[in-house]
Amino acid sequence: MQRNHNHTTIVTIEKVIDETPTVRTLIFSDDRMSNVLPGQFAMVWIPGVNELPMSVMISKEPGKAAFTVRKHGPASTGLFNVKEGQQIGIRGPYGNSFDLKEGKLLLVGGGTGLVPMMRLLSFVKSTDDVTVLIGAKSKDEVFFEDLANNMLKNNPHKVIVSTDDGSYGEKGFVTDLVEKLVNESNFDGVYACGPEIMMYKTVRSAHSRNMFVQASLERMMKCGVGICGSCCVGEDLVCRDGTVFDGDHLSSNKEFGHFYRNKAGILEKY
Amino acid sequence: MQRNHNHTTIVTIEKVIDETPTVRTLIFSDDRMSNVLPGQFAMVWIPGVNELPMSVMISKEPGKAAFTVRKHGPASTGLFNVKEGQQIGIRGPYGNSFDLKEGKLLLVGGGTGLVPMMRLLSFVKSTDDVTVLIGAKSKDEVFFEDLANNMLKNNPHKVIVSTDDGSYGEKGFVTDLVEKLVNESNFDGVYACGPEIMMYKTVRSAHSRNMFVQASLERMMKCGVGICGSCCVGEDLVCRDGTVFDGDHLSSNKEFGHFYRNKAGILEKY
Amino acid sequence: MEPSLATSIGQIQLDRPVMLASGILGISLDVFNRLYRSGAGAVVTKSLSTEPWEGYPNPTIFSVKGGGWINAVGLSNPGAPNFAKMIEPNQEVPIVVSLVGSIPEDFEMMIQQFENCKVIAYELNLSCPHVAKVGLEVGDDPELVRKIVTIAKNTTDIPIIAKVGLGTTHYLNTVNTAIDSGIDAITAINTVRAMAIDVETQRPILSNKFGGLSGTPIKPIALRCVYEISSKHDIPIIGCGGVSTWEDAVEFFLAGASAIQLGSAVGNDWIDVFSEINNGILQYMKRKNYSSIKDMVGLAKKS
Amino acid sequence: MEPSLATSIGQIQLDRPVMLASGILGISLDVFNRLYRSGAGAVVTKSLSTEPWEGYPNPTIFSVKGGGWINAVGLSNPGAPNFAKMIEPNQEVPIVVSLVGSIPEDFEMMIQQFENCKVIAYELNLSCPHVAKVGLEVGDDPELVRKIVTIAKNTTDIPIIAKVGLGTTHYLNTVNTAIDSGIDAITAINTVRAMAIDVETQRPILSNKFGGLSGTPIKPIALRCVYEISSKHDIPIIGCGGVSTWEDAVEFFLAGASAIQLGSAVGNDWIDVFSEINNGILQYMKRKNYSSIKDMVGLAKKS
Ligand SMILES: Cc1cc2nc3c(=O)[nH]c(=O)nc-3n(C[C@H](O)[C@H](O)[C@H](O)COP(=O)(O)OP(=O)(O)OC[C@H]3O[C@@H](n4cnc5c(N)ncnc54)[C@H](O)[C@@H]3O)c2cc1C
Ligand SMILES: Cc1cc2nc3c(=O)[nH]c(=O)nc-3n(C[C@H](O)[C@H](O)[C@H](O)COP(=O)(O)OP(=O)(O)OC[C@H]3O[C@@H](n4cnc5c(N)ncnc54)[C@H](O)[C@@H]3O)c2cc1C
Ligand SMILES: Cc1cc2nc3c(=O)[nH]c(=O)nc-3n(C[C@H](O)[C@H](O)[C@H](O)COP(=O)(O)O)c2cc1C
Ligand SMILES: Cc1cc2nc3c(=O)[nH]c(=O)nc-3n(C[C@H](O)[C@H](O)[C@H](O)COP(=O)(O)O)c2cc1C
Ligand code: FES
Ligand code: FES
Repeated sequence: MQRNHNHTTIVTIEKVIDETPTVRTLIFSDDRMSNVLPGQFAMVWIPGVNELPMSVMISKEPGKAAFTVRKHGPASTGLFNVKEGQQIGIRGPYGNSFDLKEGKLLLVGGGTGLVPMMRLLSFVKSTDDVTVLIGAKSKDEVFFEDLANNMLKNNPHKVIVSTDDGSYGEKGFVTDLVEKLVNESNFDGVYACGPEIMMYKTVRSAHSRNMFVQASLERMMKCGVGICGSCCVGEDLVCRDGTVFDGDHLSSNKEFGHFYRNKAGILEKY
Repeated sequence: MQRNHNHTTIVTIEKVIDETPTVRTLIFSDDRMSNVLPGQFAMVWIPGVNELPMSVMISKEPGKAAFTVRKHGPASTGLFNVKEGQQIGIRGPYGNSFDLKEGKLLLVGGGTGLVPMMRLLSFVKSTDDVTVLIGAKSKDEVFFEDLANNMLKNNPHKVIVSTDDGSYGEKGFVTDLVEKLVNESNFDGVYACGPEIMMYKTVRSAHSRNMFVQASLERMMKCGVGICGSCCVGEDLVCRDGTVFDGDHLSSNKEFGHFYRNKAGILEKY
Repeated sequence: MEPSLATSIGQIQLDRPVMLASGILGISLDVFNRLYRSGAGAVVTKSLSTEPWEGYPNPTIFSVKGGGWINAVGLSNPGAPNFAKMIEPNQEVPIVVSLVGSIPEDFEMMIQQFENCKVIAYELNLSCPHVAKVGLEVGDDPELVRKIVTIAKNTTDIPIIAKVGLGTTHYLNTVNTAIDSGIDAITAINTVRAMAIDVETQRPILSNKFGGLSGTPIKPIALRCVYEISSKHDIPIIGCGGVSTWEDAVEFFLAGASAIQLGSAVGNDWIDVFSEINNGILQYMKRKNYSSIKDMVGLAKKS
Repeated sequence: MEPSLATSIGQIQLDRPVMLASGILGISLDVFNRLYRSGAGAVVTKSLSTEPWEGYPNPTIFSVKGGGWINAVGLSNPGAPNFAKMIEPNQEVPIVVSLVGSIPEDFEMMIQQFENCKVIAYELNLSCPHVAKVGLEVGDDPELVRKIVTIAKNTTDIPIIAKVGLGTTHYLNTVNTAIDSGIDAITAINTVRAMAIDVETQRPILSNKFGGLSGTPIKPIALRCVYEISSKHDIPIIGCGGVSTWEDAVEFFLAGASAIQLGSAVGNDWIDVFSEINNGILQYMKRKNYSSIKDMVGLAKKS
C-alpha cells in the first residue's frame, strides 16, 4: 500500500476559486485524496515548476478534493497560477492526523493553516461545542469564515476572526484570544495549524493548563516520505512522525517554535 | 501472485522412499505445492547441481507434497541423491492442468509420467469407472501400482501393468493395450503422461475415435515461465501453454511425437 | 482518423512499435508467427553464434524482488547456419537476426548464412565476452566494435543495429564508435550484470554465479540511456529494458526511442502483453491527438 | 551463547552491522541519536561539501515501480564547518562523516573541521560531478581518486572509506586505485543513474532530469559488485543498495561485506527497519550456529 501512495498520479484541476487576492482553492477529482484524514497532506508536483507539500482541502462534492494555496515563493506561485484544465501530479496522502476529542473543542488556524481545520470540522459530532479562531493580518486575508460557520450550523459554535490590524473582527494576535479562552474555560481538545509562533503559543497556553492540544507542523519538505531529512524538528521528522504532534511531545522539543532548517539544512531562528 | 510463484522457496526433504532401484520419492512440507492441480509442475533447484522441472507428486499427509524422480542424467541424479534433512529450492507451481471428465476414464502413465496421474486420481469422483495403465520396461521398474489400486479402492476400477519384456503384468507396449481398450469401449476422458511416443500413440488412438484425450508434454525447460523458449513444440510453449494439451490441438502440431529440441535449441528426431 | 502504430527505425519499417527482445522465446519460426499475430511489430532472434552453443546448466534464471529477472542462459543457440535454414520459409514475420561473436569475421560468416532469408535487420549483440581481454565484453573494446560494425556494413545492405549495455566501458563511447563506423540504429540496453545468493544454502543461485538483470528494475536506467543517446546523437533508437505497460513504452518514445523491445514482461503477462501495450499506446495517441508514433518521439527533451 | 551482532570493518568496530546510508535523514544530531537507539550500528552523514549547498529544486525524489526511488536532491547539505559544529556534542553515536568535493584540498580542509568531533570514519563520496571533465564523476578519474585518497589519509588517522558506484568508468578500476592509495574500506554501491518521464505532461519528472536509482531494483547489482570486489581484493567492504530485509543483509555478508548500509528501506518501513533487520540476522545466526558476523562473511565464494 505504502508503495502505491508514493506513485505520482496526474489529476486535472477542474475548478479554481479565488479566496483572497493571494489565496486560491484548486479542485480536482481523486477518491483517495477526498478521503484523507485531517492533517494529512500530499506532495504536489507542478510540472516544470516544483513540487511542494499541501494539506488536502475538503470539497463539497464526493470523490473530489482540493488544495488551498497562498501565493508566496516560486513553488506556491506556480501552483497558484494553475488554470482550470491544467494537470498537476500528486502523491500521498502522507502523515498522521489529528486525534479528535469530543465535547468542547477549540480550533486555531492561521492562513492556509485553516485547511486541515476545515477537514477536522467535517469530522466533529453534532453535539460538540466548537470554537474556531481564524487569525489573519488584515481583512483582505480572511477566508473560510463562512465555510466554517456553514459547516457548524447544526452545532453549538462560535467562529471568531481576529486581525492584527483590527480591520476585521477582533483586533490583535489570535494567540492572545487563545490565552483568554483557555483561561476562561476548559477545552477537551485544542487544535492548531498555522504560523509556527501561533502554534507555539497555542500549545503553551493549552498545555500549561493540562489541556489536550495538538499542532500540525510545517517544515521544508523534499521527499515527504522520511528519507531526505529536510523536515526534521529535533529528533522528529515532520513528514513521517507528524505532521500532527501532541502538546506533550512538542513541549520537550527544543526546536519547535524557535528554529527551522533552510534548504541547505542549516538551523535558522524564526 | 504470478511474481510470488516465481520466487524460490527453500524446503527440507523430510522423507525419501525408494520406489525402484532408480526411482525415489522425496517428501517435503509446502502448502502451495500440496494443493497443485494434476499436471502442474515445479522448477526444482538442487543447490550446486542444477535445476529441473518436476511434476508435483501427492503425499498422504496434508500440507505436504513430493517429487518422484528417476535417476538419469546429472540433474535428476542430483535430485535422486538428496538425503533426508537436505534442502532444495522450489518455484512454481507452473503450467495448466488436466480437465477431468466424469464417467469412464482411462489414465495412461509410463515411468515418472505416473506422477500427474496419481494426482489426477486424487480428484476422481467415487462414481467414476477408472482404468489405469502402467507401462514399464520390466518388472523392476514398476511402481505406484499399489498406490493406484489403493486410491481407487472405492471406485469401479482396473489397474493394468504392462511390461515390454513381459516380466510382470501383460507383455508388450502399453500403447497396444490403449488401442485395444479404446477400440472395445468408449471413454469419457483419456489422459496420458510418459514417454512422448507413448503419449503420441495414445492421443492418436483416442482422438481418431473422437474421444476426449489430453497429454502432459515434457520438453527441455530452462525457465519454466515462458521466457527462454527452450520448451517449444511447434508454436506452443510447454511450460506456459501446457504442459497439458488436448488431443485436438496436438493432432495439428507437427513436432509432437516426432521432434524435440536439444540444449542448443536444435530440432532433433525422437 | 485512427492513429497509426507504424513506425520507422531509420530504414526499418514496422507496423507496430513493440518488438520482442532477443533471447526471449526466439527459437522457432512457428513461435515467431504466433508472436507476430499476437501484436509484436517484429521479433528479434536469440543471439546466434557461428556454432551451436548449449549455454549454461540450470539454474539459468531467477526471479528477484521488484518484478525483475536475473538470467544466465549463456547465449544458448542452435548456431547461425542451423537457424538460417529454419527461418528460410518465412515470408510474413519481420525478423531481426541477433548475432554474437568475438571476432569481426564471425559476423561476416553469419550474415552470409541469411542471404536467402527475409530479414529486416541484424542486431549486433556487443555484450559477448571478449576472447582476448578477460572480464571485458566485445562492446568494451572500441577498436573491435569499429571492426565488427564495418565488416557487417560491408557484408550486407540490410540495416545493422548495435545493441549496447552497461559494460565496463561507458556505453556512450560504444555508441559513438558504432555511429562513426556507420551503424544504422542503436538498441539500448541489454541486461545489467547482477547476482543473487541463497541465504539458506549460502551459494550464488545461478550456475554461472553472475547473470543479467532485466525487467522492471532496469527500466529507469534504460530510459536514461535512451534519453542520453538521443540528446547527443541523431540516430534511430530502440528502447529496451523493463517495458511492461503502455506507459513504459510511451516513456521510451518521449525519451527519443522510435520503437521498443520487451522480454521479461512476457514472463509475467505472457504473450498478450503485445496487444495490451499496442492498445494502450493507441488510446494514448487518440487522447493526445497524434497520428503517428513519430509525433511523440523525443518530446521529453523539449521541456 | 547468544550470537553477537558486533562486526568490524578493518579498524572500525560496530555494535551492529546495519548502518544508515549517506543522504538519508542524516542532518541532525538528535535524529542520529534516535537512529542509533533504534538499532542502526552507525550513521553516515549527508555528503558534506566545503560550503553549504541548497541542492536542486523539487521534485527531487520519485518512486518507481518495483519498490525503488530515483533521487536528485543535489547533495544539499549545510557544509562541513556548520555540520562539524552541530555534531561536536556527540559522545555516543558512531558517526561516519561522508565528504564530497572536486579537488583533493577540499577533503583536507573538511577533515580538519572535524578534529574535535567523535567520528569513527570518513566516507569519500566519489560520485561528485567532475569539475574539469564534463559528464564524468570524480570516481571516473583515477588520478584524482589517487590524490583524494592520499590527501585524506595524510590528514587524519581515522579510517577512510571510499564509496564507489557505477560511473562511466569501471568501478573495479576505482576500487583498485583507492586500495593502491591506502584506503581502509570500500562502500559499494552508490545509486545508479536513471530517469523517469511523466507521460501526461511529457517531461522528465525530477527537476534535474536525471537522478540516482536506489532501493530494491539495484540490490542484485550491488550484490554482484560486493562479490566481485571481495573476490579480487582483501579489503573490508560495506554493502549498500536495496537492503530492506534481513535476507538482503545476509546475502551481502555471504558475498563478502562486513557490514551493510541502507537508505531507501527507511522510506518504506520507517526507522523500525533497523531493529527488524537486526532481529532477523540474530535469528539466522542462531539457526546456523554462528557466534559472530565474521562467521558468514564471504561464505558464498566458497561454493
Ligand atoms: C505539511 C505541509 C502542508 C502545507 N500545506 C499548505 C497549504 O495547504 N497551503 C499553502 O499555501 N501552503 C502549505 N504549505 C506550505 C507550502 O508547502 C510552501 O512551503 C509555501 O507555500 C512556501 O513555498 P514556496 O516554495 O512558494 O516559497 P519559497 O520562496 O520557495 O520558500 C519560502 C519559504 O518557504 C519554505 N519552503 C520552501 N519550500 C518548502 C517546502 N517544500 N516545504 C516547506 N517549506 C518550504 C522555505 O523555508 C522558504 O524559506 C504546507 C507545508 C507543509 C510542510
Ligand atoms: C513438466 C515436466 C515434468 C517432469 N516431471 C518429472 C518427474 O516427475 N520425475 C522425473 O523423474 N522427471 C520428470 N521430468 C523430467 C526431468 O525434468 C528431466 O528432464 C529428466 O530427469 C532428465 O534430466 P537430467 O538432467 O537428469 O538428464 P540429462 O542427462 O541432463 O539430460 C537427459 C535428457 O533429458 C533432457 N533434459 C535435460 N534437462 C531437461 C530439462 N530441464 N527439462 C526437460 N528435459 C530435459 C535432455 O533433452 C536430455 O537429452 C519432467 C520434465 C518436465 C518437462
Ligand atoms: C532469458 C533471457 C535471455 C536473453 N538473451 C539475450 C540474447 O541472446 N541476446 C541479447 O542481445 N539479449 C538477450 N537478453 C536481453 C534482452 O534482449 C533484453 O535486452 C533485456 O532482457 C531487457 O529487456 P526486458 O527488461 O524487457 O527483459 C536476454 C534476456 C533474458 C531475460
Ligand atoms: C534521498 C537520497 C539522498 C542520498 N544522498 C547521498 C549522499 O549525499 N551521499 C552519498 O554518498 N549517497 C547518497 N545517497 C545514496 C545512498 O547513500 C545509497 O548509496 C543508495 O541509496 C543505495 O542504498 P539504498 O538502496 O539502501 O537506498 C542518497 C540516496 C537517497 C535515496
Ligand atoms: S520531507 Fe524528507 S524526511 Fe521529511
Ligand atoms: S521453459 Fe522457458 S519458455 Fe518454457
